[in-house]
Amino acid sequence: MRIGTLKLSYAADEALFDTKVQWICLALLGLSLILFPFVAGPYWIYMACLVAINVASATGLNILTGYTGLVSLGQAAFMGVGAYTVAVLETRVGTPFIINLLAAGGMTAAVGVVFGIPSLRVKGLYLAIATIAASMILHFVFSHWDLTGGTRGLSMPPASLFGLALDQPHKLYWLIIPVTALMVLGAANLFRTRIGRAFIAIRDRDISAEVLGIPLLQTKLTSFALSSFYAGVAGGMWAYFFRVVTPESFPLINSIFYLAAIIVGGMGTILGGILGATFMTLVPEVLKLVVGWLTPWVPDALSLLAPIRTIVFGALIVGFLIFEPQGLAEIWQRIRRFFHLWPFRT
Amino acid sequence: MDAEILLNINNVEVVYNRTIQVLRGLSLRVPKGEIVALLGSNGAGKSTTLKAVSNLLELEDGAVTAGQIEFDGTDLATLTPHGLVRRGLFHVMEGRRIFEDLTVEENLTAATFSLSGRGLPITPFDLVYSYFPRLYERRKGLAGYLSGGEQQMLAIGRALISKPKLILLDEPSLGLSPKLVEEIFTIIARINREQGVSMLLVEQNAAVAFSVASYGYIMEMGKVVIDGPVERLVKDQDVQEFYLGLGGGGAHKSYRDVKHYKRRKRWLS
Amino acid sequence: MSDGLKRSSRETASPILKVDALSLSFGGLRALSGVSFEVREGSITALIGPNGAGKTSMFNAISGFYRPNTGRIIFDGEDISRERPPSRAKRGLARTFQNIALFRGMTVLDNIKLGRHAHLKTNVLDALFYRGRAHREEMELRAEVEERIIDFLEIQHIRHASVGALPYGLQKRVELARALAMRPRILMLDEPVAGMNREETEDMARFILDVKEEWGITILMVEHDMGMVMDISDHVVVLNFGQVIAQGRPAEVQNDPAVISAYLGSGDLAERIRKTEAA
Amino acid sequence: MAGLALGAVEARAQAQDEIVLGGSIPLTGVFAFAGVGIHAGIQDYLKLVNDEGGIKGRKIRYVAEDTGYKVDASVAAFNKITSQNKVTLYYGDSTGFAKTINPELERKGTMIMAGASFASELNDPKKFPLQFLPGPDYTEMFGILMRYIAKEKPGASVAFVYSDTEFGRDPIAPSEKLATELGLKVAEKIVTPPGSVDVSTEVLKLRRARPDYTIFHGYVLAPIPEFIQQAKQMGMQSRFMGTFWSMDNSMVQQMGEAADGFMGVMPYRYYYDKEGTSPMLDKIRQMRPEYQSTAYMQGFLTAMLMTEAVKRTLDAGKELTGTNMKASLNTIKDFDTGGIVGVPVSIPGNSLPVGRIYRFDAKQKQMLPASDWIQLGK
Amino acid sequence: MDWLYIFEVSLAGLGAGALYALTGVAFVLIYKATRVVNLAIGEILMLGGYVFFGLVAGAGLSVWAAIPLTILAGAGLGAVVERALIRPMLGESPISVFMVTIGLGSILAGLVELGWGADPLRLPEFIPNTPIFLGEAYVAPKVAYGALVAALLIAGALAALRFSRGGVALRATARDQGAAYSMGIDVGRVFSLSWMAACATAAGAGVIVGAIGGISPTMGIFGLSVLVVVIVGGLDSVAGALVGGLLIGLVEALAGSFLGGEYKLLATFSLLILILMIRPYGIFGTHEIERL
Repeated sequence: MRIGTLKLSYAADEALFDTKVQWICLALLGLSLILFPFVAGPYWIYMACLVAINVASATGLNILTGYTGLVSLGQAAFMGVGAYTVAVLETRVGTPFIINLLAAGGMTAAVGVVFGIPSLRVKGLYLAIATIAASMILHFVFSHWDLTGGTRGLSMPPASLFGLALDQPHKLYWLIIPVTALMVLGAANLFRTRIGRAFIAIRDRDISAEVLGIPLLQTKLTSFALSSFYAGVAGGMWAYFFRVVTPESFPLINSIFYLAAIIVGGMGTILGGILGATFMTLVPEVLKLVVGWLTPWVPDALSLLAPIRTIVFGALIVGFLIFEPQGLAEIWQRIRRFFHLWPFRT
Repeated sequence: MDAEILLNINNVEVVYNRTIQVLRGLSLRVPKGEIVALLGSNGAGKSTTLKAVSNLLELEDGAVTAGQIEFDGTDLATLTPHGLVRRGLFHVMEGRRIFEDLTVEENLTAATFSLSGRGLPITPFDLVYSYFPRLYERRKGLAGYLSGGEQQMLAIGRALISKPKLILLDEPSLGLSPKLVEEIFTIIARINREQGVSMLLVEQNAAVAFSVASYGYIMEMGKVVIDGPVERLVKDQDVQEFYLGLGGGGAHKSYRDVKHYKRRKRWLS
Repeated sequence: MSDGLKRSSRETASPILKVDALSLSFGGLRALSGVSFEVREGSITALIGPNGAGKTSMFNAISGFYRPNTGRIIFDGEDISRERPPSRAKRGLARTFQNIALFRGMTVLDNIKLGRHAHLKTNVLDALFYRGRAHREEMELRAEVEERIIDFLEIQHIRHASVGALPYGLQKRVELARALAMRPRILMLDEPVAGMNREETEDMARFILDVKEEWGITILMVEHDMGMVMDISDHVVVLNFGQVIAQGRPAEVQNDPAVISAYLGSGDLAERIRKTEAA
Repeated sequence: MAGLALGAVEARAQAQDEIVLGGSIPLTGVFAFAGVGIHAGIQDYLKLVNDEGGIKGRKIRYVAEDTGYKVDASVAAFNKITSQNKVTLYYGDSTGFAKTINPELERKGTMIMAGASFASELNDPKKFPLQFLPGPDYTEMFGILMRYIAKEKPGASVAFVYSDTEFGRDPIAPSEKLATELGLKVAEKIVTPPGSVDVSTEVLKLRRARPDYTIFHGYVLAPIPEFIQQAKQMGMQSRFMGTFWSMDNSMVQQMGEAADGFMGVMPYRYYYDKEGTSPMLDKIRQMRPEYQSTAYMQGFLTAMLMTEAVKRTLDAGKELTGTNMKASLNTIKDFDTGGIVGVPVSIPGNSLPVGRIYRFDAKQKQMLPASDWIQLGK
Repeated sequence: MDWLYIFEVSLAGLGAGALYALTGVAFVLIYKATRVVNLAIGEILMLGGYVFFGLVAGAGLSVWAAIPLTILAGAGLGAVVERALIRPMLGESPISVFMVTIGLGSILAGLVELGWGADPLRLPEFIPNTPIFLGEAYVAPKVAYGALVAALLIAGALAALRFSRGGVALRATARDQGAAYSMGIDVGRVFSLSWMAACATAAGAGVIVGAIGGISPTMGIFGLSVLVVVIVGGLDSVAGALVGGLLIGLVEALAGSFLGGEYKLLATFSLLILILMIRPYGIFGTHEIERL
């Protein structure tokens, strides 16, 4: 049964986390994120960082696709812009990583706006295809420009904080997790204000949005810029994490991955981006483990891994779209509702 | 209404999007060989009634939630939209809905699918052309380039192809000049008489509808409010008032006089 | 207020909206030809006519979706024919849609808040951090929406509900609420009571009257419910085949032969069909 | 979830004296054919070593991850494997990977690395102090081919056909220079996108250049056979040549008609090569009765050279650091590979500059030697 | 300027373009009837190549028996996909359906890799390989015969759409589903048949494409070029697919030979962006007016 839901001020009613229980959960989550690196093994810290980077990027794509309804298949390429920006700044200029990350976001936002311009003329599928074109063109630039190191790409030194090199996942963890948390919080805030509402309005019915005084192009480009900013920062973190940036690091399939992540997680909910990115990042790892267990019995089990991963990836997209179009976030809500009523109704 | 009943709509309710109720217990009948007019203001549910009959509601996220519709003795709920057409129930939809990028002839060809599975031969389109000679002249042209009146003719012509028992006609006069309306309704009457086809005619133009129909229903808010043979309806003074609200009379309560109620409540969820 | 008084005030008030010889066609099909009429400040003006007469096209032209081929739209003395919908909205032109254009993915509250979009100033950076201006603006907006609009339209109980799940009548009311949040000078209602039963229609009629009288907002509406139109409008414009065939006070329009024939069809025509038939 | 945690624990409970050979192996993707062979070769050699008690009693454990032949996946695998194991030896799968991981390798300083790449740039002990190539680099391969050409037909014109990848572009610039030195003419350079299917336009370009020899580089199989076939149909007389990765017997056989006369450079002996004594080849044939690819030989030899470096380091009583192992590796002189390479080998710098020209014989369906073993720099 | 060379390159480009066009027609067929943008078309084409390979190399059938079987298998796949994946998505947003096809593509690519491995394979030779010369210009025989077959099939598809009763049903359904139902057209069957026809065509195209360049699990990338083709031509226009296919083939060939192979994709996708900006609905596509 839900308790403590009576609210007496507008501020309380507009808060992101509005019940005591939610605050407790949030505190627990925060605490466990802080304690995590002290108890988990290196592999888990490694995975946590990877998940966080993907959460940041998926949240960005969710702003654009889930909330604004503009489908993009360019998120990975945009991450590439951010990663290269960080790599170039780190190797050639040597600016501190916070500046580099912000620059990565800014640069990517600018690129995103340029490739968002077709949204002036086209939407829906056509836009999705335009973003495919954008990622092809970006890939070409990455692999043929001297500044980006051509097909070889760039490798870069680790980020450093007060002279300490953040060269291991358990050190980078303290950079990646807070940045991602901030970004997710920012996205959640966004949808409490006019900007976020305008995005949703455009998604739901762009014509009536116009009647309400929402300029379509400007708002769509804002969404593109924001989403790309997120991709850029995520790409920057990616660069610090892998310290190698190559054109092949950001293929089209990764863009599909992020789109799949928000579909599986739940389009247009902040929680969806988090759950989806986490789930989709962990599934291949779980598969790897399963295949590892099979190795003694199935010859060449390892070589089956890639095709199985590809199949499962496709099947997850198809399965969620057909059977659970609202995604994991909806499943989560269902569980929550169940416990709100529990034990009075089961 | 002693003739054999071809279409029997019984207490039907229709809801769109699971929220908006449009039909609220509508009943009507179409006897064999006759034209029945269904009149009513906009939003009364006339088009919805026709779509419910031809099973096309689903395409617009609508559903029959109660009641029963029988055509020629069969419960319609068991039939697919195209299966229904192939049993001789043809719906000429509002706005004509011709295939604009097909030629006139191809539009008629499309309608021949209504003959599938009925053991009826696909005959040349002579019958259609005999009613609408203008279509013959333009048979090779794209239907999209036809004038509004010609498009309406084509829409009715497609119905003729299907050798129907019952045609549902949705606002054939819509957007047409009086002269064209006259022409088309004259032909509608001829088709009814010569081919023995029954028709359920939805119209806003009551006078024109009454000129060809034998029986009329007037609906408002999703149900029938008045019905009767046309001769009687025409003479009925209430008819105009009731469904157009023109010339307020009787115990009419003005909307201006509705009372205000105000409540105040301060908690937020 | 007596009838006489009201009439004189209506005639002295200046037109807030003027449609001047407007023509509009789509690929050769004429939707409007040379339509002119005026909406006086503080009035309720109704636009009526049979299906396909061009009423919704007229609305779309006024709100800026369609660009007229010829003619002008003058709002508050300025020609706005070339403006995009958002800038028209900023000037105080609000509208609702025939088939309800609410944002189904949002709550009632957020839908209403959207009405104020153009008047708020929060930028992206404020929004991400939700501090300072963003927070202040949101709280002020919330207070206004709650205390003026939600109370007025009596939709407190559904403020957190998702719009998609609401019954039709309430959705219509929420759409009205959203339009009011725009602080409009003129409110265009496209079939505000279509599909409503008598009771819901009564509620809506009262809201419309209150909006005019208490909020001082001019109203232009398209409506088919003649009962309501005739009861609450100050001025009625009748369209048929994209042309104005009559306009005036409800009582005048009601008895205009052209209007009766447009709605009922001409008796002559029916007569002729019958004759050909008999022959 | 419990299983996942178990995996992590397992990784930390690694035996202290074990030596770990990590690998970013392309078991899937466009390079899978090679990866599978390499994987088996490494495993087989380590099995031989471990069966004999390991190196000074220390077993060698092989930890590999599939990369799909993608640089970022290779890097991810590297990060993952090295963060969970104390890795001493590493096998990398591509030129891109070898180049990009180098700074990290130097920073760590705990391992030496070799791999599937024979990139020329890697053959520089100053820039890549902890890596080596278990064969000649690509430029050296081109060199061996062009020396052969210069001898057979002085002043001949040559065309380079290569893929638009790090792998493909690697030897082109230095080889152009070398061609001039050798008095050969580079008639045309054709870049194709990797994995391209329809090469009709490229063939037209090739025909216009009318080269006496065409060297393909940066491919595994496609689109070489299509190239050759169309070129032959057009009546071109060019001789077609390839570098290591397109020289495997089964690959060449797949070229069908186009295979006849296809030539290339190969640093190892083929599985079926019975010439002379070759104890290691015998062991391989014993373990695996069916044909093993040249990629297998590459993996096998890499593991052999790596363990040799470890052995020599331990023998010298030194710690297993990258620098120490690399120094031990460079002490390898006239080393007998048990017949994997036809002559005793030395690793003076980063590569093993030896190779031989083979030509495909359509009747025997085998690659047959067309030259003697050529040792560069000797 | 070497005109002969340009001519030869253009011919080669047009030959490749004919295959783009053929696959594009398959794409358009599905889009026209069901409004589904089928991004899995490249993978279906790939599967066609593999099925053919399996029948010939695996089951030992003769080439001429394998081709019709492959096409049949394509039709079967189309029927299954339509019924199992597309029908349940009726009424969902086009983007969701589009993503379903992406998922399908991934599944098919995985299955092929699982079955036949990741290595590229070569199809058995069955196209005559006597060189063809148009005047002095050489055309690769495989490309020439492939283009010829593609041309015949496209002509057949155009004729069927234009003149057959089924073609009328398909075009009617494409124009207005509701109205098609009211004509007695079994819209579900039209959907199903169009998927079958399209997948059969794609599978057939896969055999030709595979015969020219070999088959591999990454062959689905062909679908991306086809996507460009149909966007340029107009998603719902068969004629557009034809013109778009030839145009893209030509652009790729010219870009490839005068700029270098790495510029092929760049050229086509830049063209795509350009077309989207100036003619968003393609050269021949229908511009749909949005209703309020």
